Amino acid sequence: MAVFSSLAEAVAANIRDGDTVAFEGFTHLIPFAAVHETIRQKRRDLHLVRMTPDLIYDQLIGMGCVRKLTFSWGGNPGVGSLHRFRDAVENDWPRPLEVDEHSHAALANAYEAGAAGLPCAILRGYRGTQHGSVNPNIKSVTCPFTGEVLAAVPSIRADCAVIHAQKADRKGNVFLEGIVGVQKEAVLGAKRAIVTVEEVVDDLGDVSPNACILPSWTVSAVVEVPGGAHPSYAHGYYKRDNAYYKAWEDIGREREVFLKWMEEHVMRQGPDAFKRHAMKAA
Amino acid sequence: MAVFSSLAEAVAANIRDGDTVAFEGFTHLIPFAAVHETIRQKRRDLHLVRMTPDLIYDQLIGMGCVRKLTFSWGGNPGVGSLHRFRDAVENDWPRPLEVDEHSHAALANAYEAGAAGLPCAILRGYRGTQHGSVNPNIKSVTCPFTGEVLAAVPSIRADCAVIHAQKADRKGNVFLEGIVGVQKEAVLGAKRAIVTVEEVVDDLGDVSPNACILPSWTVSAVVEVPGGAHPSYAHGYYKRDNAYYKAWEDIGREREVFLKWMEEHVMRQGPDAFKRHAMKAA
Amino acid sequence: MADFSPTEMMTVAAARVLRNEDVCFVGIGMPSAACNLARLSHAPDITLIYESGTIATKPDVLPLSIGDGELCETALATVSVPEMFRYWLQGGRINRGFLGAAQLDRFANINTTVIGPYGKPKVRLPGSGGAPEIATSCGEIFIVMAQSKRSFVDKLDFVTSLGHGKGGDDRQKQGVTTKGPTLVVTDLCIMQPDPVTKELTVTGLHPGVTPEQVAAATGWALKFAPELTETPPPSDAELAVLRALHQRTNEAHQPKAAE
Amino acid sequence: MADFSPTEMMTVAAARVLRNEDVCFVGIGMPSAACNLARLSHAPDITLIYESGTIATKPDVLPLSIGDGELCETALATVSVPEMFRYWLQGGRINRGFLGAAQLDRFANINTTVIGPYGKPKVRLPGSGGAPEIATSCGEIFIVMAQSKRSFVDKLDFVTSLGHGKGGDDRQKQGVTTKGPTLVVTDLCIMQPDPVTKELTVTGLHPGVTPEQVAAATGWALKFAPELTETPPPSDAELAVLRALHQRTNEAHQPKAAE
Repeated sequence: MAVFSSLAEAVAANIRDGDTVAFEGFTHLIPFAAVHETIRQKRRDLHLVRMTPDLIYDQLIGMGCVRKLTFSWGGNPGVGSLHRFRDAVENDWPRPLEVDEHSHAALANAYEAGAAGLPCAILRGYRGTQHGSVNPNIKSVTCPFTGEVLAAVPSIRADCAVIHAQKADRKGNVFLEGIVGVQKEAVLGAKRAIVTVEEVVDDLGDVSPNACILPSWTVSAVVEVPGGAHPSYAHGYYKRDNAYYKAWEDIGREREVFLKWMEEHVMRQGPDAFKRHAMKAA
Repeated sequence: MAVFSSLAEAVAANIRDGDTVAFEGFTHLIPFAAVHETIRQKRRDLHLVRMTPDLIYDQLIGMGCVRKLTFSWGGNPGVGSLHRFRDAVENDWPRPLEVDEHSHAALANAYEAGAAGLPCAILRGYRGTQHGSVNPNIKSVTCPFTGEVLAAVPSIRADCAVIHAQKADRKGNVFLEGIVGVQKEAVLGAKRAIVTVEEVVDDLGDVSPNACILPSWTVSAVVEVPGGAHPSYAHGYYKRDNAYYKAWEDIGREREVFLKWMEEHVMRQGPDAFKRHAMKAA
Repeated sequence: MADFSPTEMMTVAAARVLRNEDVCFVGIGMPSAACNLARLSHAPDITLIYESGTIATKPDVLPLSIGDGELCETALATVSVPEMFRYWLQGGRINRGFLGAAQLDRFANINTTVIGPYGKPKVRLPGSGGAPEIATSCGEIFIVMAQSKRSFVDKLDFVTSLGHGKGGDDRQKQGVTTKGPTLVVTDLCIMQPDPVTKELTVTGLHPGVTPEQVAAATGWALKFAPELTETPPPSDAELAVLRALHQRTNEAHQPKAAE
Repeated sequence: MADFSPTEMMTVAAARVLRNEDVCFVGIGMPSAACNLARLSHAPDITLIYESGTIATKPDVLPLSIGDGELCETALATVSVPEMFRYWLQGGRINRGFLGAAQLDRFANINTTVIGPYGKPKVRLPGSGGAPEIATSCGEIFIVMAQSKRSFVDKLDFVTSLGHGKGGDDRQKQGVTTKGPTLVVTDLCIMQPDPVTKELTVTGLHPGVTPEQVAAATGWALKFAPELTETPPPSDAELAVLRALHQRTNEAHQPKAAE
């Protein structure tokens, strides 16, 4: 049953050094505030999972929180590189980064299989590529009916999943809509889950019977953090801050600039810093 | 791209003797009108697939349309037996019925795998049961990472899927909501698809971005048949006619009574007979 | 205390084992009545899940089918059937499953497939539905069904769903990690598996029922615990809630006057 | 006819190959510009699908990311990412895929993973994203990318996504039944795989481009068809639509005055 708490409490209670953690959100609803709190709490040796590492993982990697990364596309979308991620892979700075690299299709299936309680996912994937030669987490199974050989990857069952959503009701039932990505799968496949939300409401209101809802008993902690997805966005609330993403190209490129920026914008801030980005569409 | 046509044309164009056909709808949105048209057109040797055969398959089996049945629960929900189904299995009347029997979990996974273009589905299923000893379509695969043995079943890729939905727009995009069952999977796994709808509208309106929608190009034919799911129901339109289901116990029990009823209520009728059941909730 | 029928006693006794914090996979018929009675009495926040995809549903009348409109209209959310069986059931999110059966054996294995040989059955039953995976994926299983020599049999004609297999640790040997049936509630008594052998053992009798009656309604030499409890009879409040539920249900399922 | 840049020529030439009835899986950047130009000009009903789950989207400005709000707000429907890759891409529902690349070889195999050795890369690129399965699951693939010796290479540092493998029927030998890359559009020319060897062959030049220029921008001994077509230059209408699209996009991605 979801507990309502502060962001600091939620991170302290649910993310531990060495954990496998999936901060998810496919472009939309990326849990920036929760990531910043994790950095402030100086978690170490994390095994991070995420289809599209995005700026949040650049920040976690650059601040030395990460031991291993499972991912399928590590860039600043539409802008360029994640320079902190590259610096870790290319130069072991600030520490070596172990890489478990997949395709989107494989990771999406791996999340799906995790939610479904399976040990692995099967897909028609990776054919004619080199991925299997560099990643022991890509194997195969043979269909017992047709003989077709399919790719197999381990399912993702994180210690903790962290997502941002539009709203929760006072019982802790969570509602999200728009580009829902792999968030439901990440939460249902994980042992624990933190959900930050734009707002807590009395009632989820007149939503579709088939809306994407995570019942309270699938979530460990719910935290109200208005604007908590900025510079990503929250459908129905505020837009993606594309200018921030473009600016990251220069912030992330040099170690010194990055560290200074993080000190100022993350280490010396709290979740309330996100409030000014919160806005509800009319 | 979906073609708008009469129900007779849609059935004639898309369901052929010997086809594998999945008329789907999990209690809700069962395509009764389309089944009645199929019976009127005297299709033969069909291989029917459906999780819960329900009265529609009792009717198709009793009228001699069916060669083989893939299913997971064949009863009149909350009432009792499907007597025509039982008569076919127990007494070969009106013809022998080949049975490919599964659990709900296996068939739900098989539909899912069909939509996903896979040859088979894997699940943690059938453990400690006798199903595998009577059905060669239940095999196993071993997870290459954990060594766990999982059940495998062939995916369902019907020649034609037939479903009923709430509405379509004038381009043929289909919307359904409520208990959506395996309808999306049945359609996306099939070569062809017929969708009957309560109404055709200019615009699907203010539906959730994550609504269950089948784009026009996934559907072969769209037919407006108001009330076409009766005695099943259409969420937002009319309720389930539970009295009809209870009455079926006596209609379906005896061959003569059944045949007389079908002659009167199906063979001598057309899709317009369903209109009187159509009703839109305020 | 009001008069009550054996079926009412069974439903009430089954409802009592459910708790407010349970997440329960509900079969249609007797399990559905028991689960909704629990929800309308001592467990108002219990999460009821039907295989039609309806999560945390709160129907005002009992559904006739597993997917009546009432279930969806009163649910927190409704998911597709593949999602229900994959993410929710197989995903291990459901801690209680409530099942019935056509035949049950001494190790609480279930048959709902055929009476007679599979290839040429005397009676073709509906089949497995969700039961085989409910029986292995839910944290534990409660079974509720009327008791008779026809239904409590020495040997199943077909094993549709696993209970405790051949007893002892056979269930674990089949690769299943959940508890399986921990309780059987009938119209006569309460049975629980022996902690070691897993053979069903009568541990309680409903008011006015004798051990002889129970034995006579069972197709094998049924074991009884040395000390038998007597099930407390349905309270006036329990009966009132259950009867009102059935009353509403019957009215709702009548043919409409307009038709 | 207005002046135009090589990039504009490339975008326009890529857009022209799309048809109104296509269902197209769109990568971000150049593919997205080409696909939306097609939609805003000659193919108004084309179905554009982005891997973020947005189906039949009609953005007014180009998304910076694969999942900008604009894509969802203007889509017919938005599905989860697992559903997108399972039901829509792997399910065989998408007939065209539009990809870019960091490196391309003569058989249109794609590298977007690393420059240098995988274990100790000189440049760590973003990785595969959706491309490996887009390349094999879509009916056919169009590639659009600027041409240079750095990007059109003799040997890929890593095979991220399959084109025609080692040429000939190698693709089928890998168990892949779709057509793969049938067209490469660069800022200099049009290439198509040889029908038999599958080696990329220049079949058309953009206005004012010489075969020597194309050869000089390619890391292998590039083949040319005996007859080369000249790509018709962008029409005024095409340029107007494309420039207006970029203009709207640039304005939309600027920092807000209020911030």
